[in-house]
Amino acid sequence: MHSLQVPCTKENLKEIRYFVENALNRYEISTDDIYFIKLAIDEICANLIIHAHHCNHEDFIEVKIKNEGNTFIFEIHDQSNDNFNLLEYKVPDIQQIIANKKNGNMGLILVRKIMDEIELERCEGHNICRLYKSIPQANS
Amino acid sequence: MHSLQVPCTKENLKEIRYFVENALNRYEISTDDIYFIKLAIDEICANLIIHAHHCNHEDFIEVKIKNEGNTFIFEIHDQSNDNFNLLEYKVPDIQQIIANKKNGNMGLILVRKIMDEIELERCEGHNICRLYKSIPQANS
Amino acid sequence: MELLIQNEDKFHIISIIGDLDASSSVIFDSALEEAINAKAKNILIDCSQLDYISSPGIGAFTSRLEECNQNNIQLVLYGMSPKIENVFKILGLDQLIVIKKTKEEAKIYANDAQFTSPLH
Amino acid sequence: MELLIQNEDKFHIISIIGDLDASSSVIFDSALEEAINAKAKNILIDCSQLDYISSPGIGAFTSRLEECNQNNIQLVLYGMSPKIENVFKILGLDQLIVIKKTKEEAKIYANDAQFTSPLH
Ligand SMILES: Nc1ncnc2c1ncn2[C@@H]1O[C@H](COP(=O)(O)OP(=O)(O)O)[C@@H](O)[C@H]1O
Ligand SMILES: Nc1ncnc2c1ncn2[C@@H]1O[C@H](COP(=O)(O)OP(=O)(O)O)[C@@H](O)[C@H]1O
Repeated sequence: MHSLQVPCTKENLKEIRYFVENALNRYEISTDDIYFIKLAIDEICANLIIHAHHCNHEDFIEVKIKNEGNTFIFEIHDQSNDNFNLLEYKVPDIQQIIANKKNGNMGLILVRKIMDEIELERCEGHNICRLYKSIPQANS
Repeated sequence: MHSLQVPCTKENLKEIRYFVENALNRYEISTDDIYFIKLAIDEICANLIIHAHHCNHEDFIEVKIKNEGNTFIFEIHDQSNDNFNLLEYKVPDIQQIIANKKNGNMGLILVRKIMDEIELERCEGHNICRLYKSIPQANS
Repeated sequence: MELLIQNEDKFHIISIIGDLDASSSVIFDSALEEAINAKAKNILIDCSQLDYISSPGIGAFTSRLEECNQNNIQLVLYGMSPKIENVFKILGLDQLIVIKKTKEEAKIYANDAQFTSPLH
Repeated sequence: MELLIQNEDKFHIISIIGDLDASSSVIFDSALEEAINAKAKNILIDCSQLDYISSPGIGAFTSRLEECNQNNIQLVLYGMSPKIENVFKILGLDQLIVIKKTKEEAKIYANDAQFTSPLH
């Protein structure tokens, strides 16, 4: 299992992406798939850093990467108390976002389109967001 | 605390260096100091990966970075059973290494020169190599 | 990320170098806002050195689409890699944002569009 | 890491691009061995694009110093950044390995050394 823990600052998103890319590089995953996976994890982490931790560098976020056969499991761990429910959140449509003229609301659309499954686990102030992606041709 | 866990392969050394650099970048540490610290950690990790884990990608190595004031503590965790004792090891001198004509034996010379202190901890198959470096001007 | 801002004739060109993510998009966002406020009529975004884009980077464009359309400002992106174009595509934005292959094509498009009355 | 190998007159030049670490030093090591086996008399190592070096990279040089000296092979490193030169310095290797600022200086040194009888 690969794992990375960094403080909740936006500057660490690049490090998270580098970590994900490096972890996936030794599998036979197309660079297009790697790009999309990096993107989905970046979006989830950016949301946690910004909305749940308000960029507090004393808080931490951890990304773990596991694989079971050709299914990759990406876990994002954090310890915030906010009760945003990613699974119940209804993503807006793109025309609505444009009419709205605000920069936002596209991250979770991307996550939903990229990942096969999203799972949330909460346990005593410890939150896990689990993303599943199956890559048929991936071989270590 | 920053931490990174990767499989024991030499290809992951670059990721470890990137991680260390990113973790130190937000402090006021000169790029020269960052280079040397990256180097010392790289040398310890390379030794563990090569000599203790024989590049077995099913084994893992973890790097943790903490700081207490201006002292940085770098912990390298692994789970090998080899009984090499870094602290008792006497480094050879450079003339001897050159006469020897083999590529090796310079890593630990560098670690000793760069780091202020080295500490080993072993506990039920879990090893920690702790490196201390104090950087007077470092401020977060 | 770094930005390179140049004016070629009537074209205001912003080149994005590196990664446009939640951390760097703030700077890009203001550069784009500034160009619009300065009444640039043809804003070309050079994406040939853009390595990565995530939603706040894309949002910088979508949040200003209406304003650009209303003020007859031509906002044209060019030179992006297929990977990055894919991100616009899965959001369906390739139909709403003008994306061209080369700087030349971008300039020709902006020129033509400027002189045909906009539909909006 | 990438290697670029070029011959300029009697100079065999190996340019190292990127990081020379425990992972990549194996390839560099064989490139250096090959140059020696091919009886190159002036081996210049272009370090101007070398971003990082750790002990196995340095060991590629030290392990062949004796052989080079005995066979009157001039091994000259040039163009390295101060950071990388520091690594050679803290090992005391700046006294034992020839390090020059520019390719020109490296060539002049190799040329002169080739025609003065070596001390070893
Ligand atoms: N982890 C989170 N904690 C609290 N709120 C969140 C979280 N993730 C998302 N949100 C809310 O959901 C909205 C949509 O998220 P997203 O689609 O990623 O767009 P963006 O974050 O760019 O606005 C956010 O604006 C925010 O209000
Ligand atoms: N973690 C380790 N486990 C077993 N042996 C080790 C370990 N670290 C170092 N050694 C031994 O100490 C020697 C010196 O290490 P070092 O100075 O780093 O040079 P190198 O590893 O390049 O030979 C190694 O060659 C190896 O025999």
